[in-house]
Amino acid sequence: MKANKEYILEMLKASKRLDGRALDEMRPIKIEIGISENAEGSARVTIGDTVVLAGVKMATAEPYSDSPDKGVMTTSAEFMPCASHKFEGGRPGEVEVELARVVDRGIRGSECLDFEKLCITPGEKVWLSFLDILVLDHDGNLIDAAGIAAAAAFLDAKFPALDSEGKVDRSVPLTDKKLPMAGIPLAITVRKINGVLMLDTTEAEEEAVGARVTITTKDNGNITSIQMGGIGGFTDAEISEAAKITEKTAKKLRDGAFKKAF
Amino acid sequence: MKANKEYILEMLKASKRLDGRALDEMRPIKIEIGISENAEGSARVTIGDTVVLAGVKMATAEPYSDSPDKGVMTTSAEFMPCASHKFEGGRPGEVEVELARVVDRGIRGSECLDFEKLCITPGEKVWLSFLDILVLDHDGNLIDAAGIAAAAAFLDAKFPALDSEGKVDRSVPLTDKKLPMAGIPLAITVRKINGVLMLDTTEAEEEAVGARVTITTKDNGNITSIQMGGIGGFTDAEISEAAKITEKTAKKLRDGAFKKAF
Amino acid sequence: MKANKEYILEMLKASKRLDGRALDEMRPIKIEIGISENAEGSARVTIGDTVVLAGVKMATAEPYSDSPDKGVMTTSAEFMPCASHKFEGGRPGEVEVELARVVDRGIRGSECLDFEKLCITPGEKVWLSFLDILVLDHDGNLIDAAGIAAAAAFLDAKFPALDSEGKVDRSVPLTDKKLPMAGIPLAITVRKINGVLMLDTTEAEEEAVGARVTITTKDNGNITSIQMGGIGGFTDAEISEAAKITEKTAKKLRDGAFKKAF
Amino acid sequence: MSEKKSGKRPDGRAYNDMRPVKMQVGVLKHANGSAYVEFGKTHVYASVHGPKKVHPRHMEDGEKAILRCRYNMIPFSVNDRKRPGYDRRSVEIAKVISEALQPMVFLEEFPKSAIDIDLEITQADAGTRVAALTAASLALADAGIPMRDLVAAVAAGRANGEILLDLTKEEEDAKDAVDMPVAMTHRDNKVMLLQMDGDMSREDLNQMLIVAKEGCAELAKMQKAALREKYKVE
Amino acid sequence: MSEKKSGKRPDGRAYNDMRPVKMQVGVLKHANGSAYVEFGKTHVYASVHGPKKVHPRHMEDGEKAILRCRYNMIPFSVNDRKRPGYDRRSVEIAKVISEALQPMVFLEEFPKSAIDIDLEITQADAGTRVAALTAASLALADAGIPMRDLVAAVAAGRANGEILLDLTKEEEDAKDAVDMPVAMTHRDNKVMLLQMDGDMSREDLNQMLIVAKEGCAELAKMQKAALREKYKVE
Amino acid sequence: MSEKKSGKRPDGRAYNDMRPVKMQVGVLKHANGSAYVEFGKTHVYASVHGPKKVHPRHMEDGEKAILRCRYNMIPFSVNDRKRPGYDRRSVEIAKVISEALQPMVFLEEFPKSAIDIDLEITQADAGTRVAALTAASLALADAGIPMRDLVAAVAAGRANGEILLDLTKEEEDAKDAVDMPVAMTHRDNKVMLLQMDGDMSREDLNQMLIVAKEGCAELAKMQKAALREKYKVE
Repeated sequence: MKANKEYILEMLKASKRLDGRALDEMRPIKIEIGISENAEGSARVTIGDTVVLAGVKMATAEPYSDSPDKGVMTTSAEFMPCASHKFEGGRPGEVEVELARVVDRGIRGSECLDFEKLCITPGEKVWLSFLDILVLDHDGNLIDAAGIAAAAAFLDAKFPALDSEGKVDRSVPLTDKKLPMAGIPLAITVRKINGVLMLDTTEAEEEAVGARVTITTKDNGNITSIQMGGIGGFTDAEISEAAKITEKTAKKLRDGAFKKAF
Repeated sequence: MKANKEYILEMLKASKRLDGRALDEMRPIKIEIGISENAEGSARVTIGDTVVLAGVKMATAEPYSDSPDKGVMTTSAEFMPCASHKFEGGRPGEVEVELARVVDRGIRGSECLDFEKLCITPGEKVWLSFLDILVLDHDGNLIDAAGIAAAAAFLDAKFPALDSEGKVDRSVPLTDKKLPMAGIPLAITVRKINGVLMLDTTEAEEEAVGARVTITTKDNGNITSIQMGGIGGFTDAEISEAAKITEKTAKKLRDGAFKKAF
Repeated sequence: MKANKEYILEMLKASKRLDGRALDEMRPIKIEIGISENAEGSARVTIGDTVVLAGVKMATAEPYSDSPDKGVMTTSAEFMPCASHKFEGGRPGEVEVELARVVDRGIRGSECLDFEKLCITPGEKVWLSFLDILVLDHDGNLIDAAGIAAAAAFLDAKFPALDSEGKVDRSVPLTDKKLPMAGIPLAITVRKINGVLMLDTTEAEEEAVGARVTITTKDNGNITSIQMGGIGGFTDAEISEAAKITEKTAKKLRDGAFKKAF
Repeated sequence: MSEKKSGKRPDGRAYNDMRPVKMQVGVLKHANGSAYVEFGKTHVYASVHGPKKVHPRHMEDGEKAILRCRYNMIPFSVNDRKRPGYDRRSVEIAKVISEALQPMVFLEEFPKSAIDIDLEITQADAGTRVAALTAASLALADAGIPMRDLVAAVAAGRANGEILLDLTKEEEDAKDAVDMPVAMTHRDNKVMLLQMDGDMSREDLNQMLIVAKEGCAELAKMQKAALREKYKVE
Repeated sequence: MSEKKSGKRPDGRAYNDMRPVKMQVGVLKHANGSAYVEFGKTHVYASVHGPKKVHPRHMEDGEKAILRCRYNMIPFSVNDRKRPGYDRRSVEIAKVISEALQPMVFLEEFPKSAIDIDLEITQADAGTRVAALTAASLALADAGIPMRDLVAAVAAGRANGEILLDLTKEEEDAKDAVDMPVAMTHRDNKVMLLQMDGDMSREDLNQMLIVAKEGCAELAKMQKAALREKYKVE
Repeated sequence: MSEKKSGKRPDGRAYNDMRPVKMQVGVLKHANGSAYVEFGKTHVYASVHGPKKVHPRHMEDGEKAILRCRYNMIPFSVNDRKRPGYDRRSVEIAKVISEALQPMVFLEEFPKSAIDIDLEITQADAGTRVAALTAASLALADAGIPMRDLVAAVAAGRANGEILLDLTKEEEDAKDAVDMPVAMTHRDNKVMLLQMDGDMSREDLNQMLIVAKEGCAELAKMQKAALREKYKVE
């Protein structure tokens, strides 16, 4: 690993990457939707050798007392033991929690998912949507893969039927009604390794450590969430630069991989 | 332990056991019922130096929505630290979980406990029965001891009184009404060590490892649950043979130790 | 530590303490109340270098079925990692649990807090008071510091307002109505180290081990809780002596530090 | 496999037909071995990590490797979302799968080490434990861990009075349903896993063992083919 | 024990009478030492394992054995089923029992080792912690662990204005009830455990200590007899 | 800091004013280093223990110290009592604070050891994580741990169309509110922590970074003063 790390850093001085990509070039991305019959919406996202599943399940619940006319969303992330021999650093629990919270905030902040349309009876009953993210294979850039999978699962999702008593009826198929997801919030991560900004790092590149900043943008280019992490700092100019790169990259994904999948 | 293990295996080649028993011979079994004043039903079962307690407690609860007219049963098993210096293998939690689930399935599958008679008001209130199994001393053959104790505790159990509001009333004695337990489901375990099938193994014999198969039969001889475990395999002929042995042994127990206790 | 310990024991033979105090002399005590704007009542208690916070929060809840006209109290204690490099002995969880339970029982037994006045609608709704104790800096004598802080926090506490639906209304300030706390239950601990009884031990003195007995008295001098702990025993005469000392010390505190704070 | 009767099961299968089976080896890049298996709508990923150091140390065995197994249904694998975390059914299934596989592996060649098997049910429609065990066997082989034999596993059962192979969830819902997961070794049909819930005669047991043996033999062929598929190119 | 007054308690006992006490040593085969104790309807099994290696290692003390205690009420020991698992009352009781016993044992003879005491309350009717401590003391002796002295324990208390020995649950329910568990050493009546809940004067405290001392002395005789009983045959 | 506009915020502050700040170093006696910081009604204790041995051992790093952080809101720090124990928000905040501080410390000077930072929020009114990080930086310095630089942290944000420094909870409740915690190094204004929630343009981001930089510079001066205050007498 050590040797590998030093070699990666050496190459980066010349703006080169092990797999020959440009610094702002993503690996091939595949978005498969509807991969689980038992989910209301689901997606499998492959970026290089990174594989992430996301699924949306719906249930009914009481609304929170401070937002009686809004539905509820809850997000979990789990690293499968199969995904990797080790993890990014820190205790594994921490990494999963951060991953879930960054994806969650990106969607929530974007207001793409219309929580008011997830209300059934104000003050009494609302839709509760569970977003579950599962990392099956970890070759770097998990946040972006998870964010793409989450957005795709929500775009794929349809409401289940309610029976005469207003309970979710699992004995009939899902309805044709799509979840109220307007737009595609996308989290894109820029890493800075040895003074160089780059996109879509592999696990080996992330081993070489460095700081990262993840910026979620929505369709109009506005920023809906930022998360810095990793070891190291950015200048404010680098942050501004990262904001430009992530907006551009998200737009490319919306026009490319997402168009293809939907 | 090693020496002991090899000695046991050596003897088994000649169909002999350390304590002189025949291969299909159980150690002396004692069933004591009503051992706890605070339980609705209870039993202490002693097989050789193995001691297991079982107790049944009743409470009221809402029925599950998919079986509104049926009571509910839940089973736990705990190994007391006093029971042994170590356990069968695997993490202790696993062994307890398997023990509880095998006993639970044996009773449930037998339909000896009539869940419909545990209904109080359909869709609203049913009896919830807690079966707790506690291993006090572990000298082998825990599943059989636990299963016998569980059956005896249910046969011993009486309903508690309900007050005018329909709540369990602990200020008066139990009623005279027995729990609806028709028949005696019994789990009997056959172990295969070094190619030999045997009953009621001691801890030392179980140390010599080998596969086991536990078969629960009800009064008419039908099988209501099977669980294989341990390390090793059976031929299908051996499985058939085990089914015969366990049916016969269960019958003997019903006519012997159970007759004596009740 | 060893050297320190032996030196402390040596001095105690001559009834002397490291910091020059008399055996029955407390370190300077400071009680600050109202230290948290978000608590209904709060206090910071400093005894020498020991610092403990206590806070009271109120919520509404259903009463227990066996006391439909009484409010409910629940007490937690937590050792902040900042408080010490290590703890009194035993697993840390144990020490926290004992601390919380001793303080809780002292208040409960004293009947200073009038639980019947914490009833809102009999059988339906009562006040639930959370007492939280936090050890910020541990230089010995935690039980006394915690007990003083708890009493002060309750004496400081005011009811929050209820809205028209009977829910706690956090959008308005607390009411002027004080919690029904009549009197000051105080837990005072006597330690016996090398045959000598002493008050208000420092962490270094407690390192020298020995038995302790904590006696809670209320304003009229009656005992409302006793807890022995630590390593060692007392004669019954020593227990009687400890009861006298603790009553006297509690009285002094009521007339001194508490008068000053309120 | 014996001749098929006319299929009269809801999905048109004969009594001794498997659902459509799919097996793929080496599907995950960061495991030492992996496999993906479908039994109809039941989907499983299996992966193997190890032999590797044991954490925590005191679980280490000085004479052989320990084989540990996790069985997990992902939250959206079932109709009502399954909460992540500890559940007793999964603990029990992991235990019986682990015990079924231990005699297959030359554990004594790797003292003081651990072999971890992770089984992720991504979609569940009955038969998850047998699909998982079939996949685990493939993943161990893919990891290059020396094995005495492979196991194949399938459920036999009964629904509406018929002895059947590889029940679906729909069939398991019959009033008289019996479900009997069985695992057998490739070479000599040794039963390595056997569980049953329901109410049946000894005659039923013997019939189901026959049907299960046929099913396992068929699966064994597919397992070998899946392994060849992976290794033919490399 | 002093002369008994005419018994006027619900069960006919005098103020300073114990409930019927039963003590048996060596009741469990797989513990190093064990005892079974009844105080009326309160039933306890105590067992001792050790001295043995410490897990986890970092709890080890290089200069003496650590003595650890578990106190557990089994689910059907009480009227409303007790959920298994962590509960704060049990943690506290285990702590005070452990502290009462530590000075009894020559812990310094077993550095780096652990002595584990397991206390299982199989039926509860007041006085569980004192019955448990009395049983624990016997189990330690049965395990052959060198001890400075034994302890006996009993609750003194007050109900309906009377100072009483060994209260039942019924008596504990009196409006003015005070419950004071006390443990004392056999030889010199050193108080090793003392707890109290209620509201009482210092005079009450002194009275209760006298009653408790008598009770402990009586129990000490029974403990010695129970140990002799076990060892007379062997 | 640039010239203040007329204060038109609810508490009379200008857009780029901090709330009243209080900093005190060395407030806890049993920590290796400690600090107490107030940003208005947000109060934080920070303490540092270490470098010290690592428990559990397998987390040890042979080449450098590990820096661990706990962030905890005490139960009565907020309006509705917060249950003690694990919560995901705290886990995430501890992680980002820890990552912001790691590059500050010469961790490589203390291989195989741990530096533990404990952050206790005793009263919360927005900006808890930045107040905590500012305090943590002081506590590390107070503990005498060799550092490359210190960090100061403050939130920039937007409420009711205005870019603001150091929002209160009241301001955070605005419909268009954006909250952006930022940490910067003293010497070269390197951004070490950056988070954001809301909906804003890239222009807003740049504006907020400018405001945050001013705030951090002001806080840096106060941090230096607080450290001098502690060490001038000693």
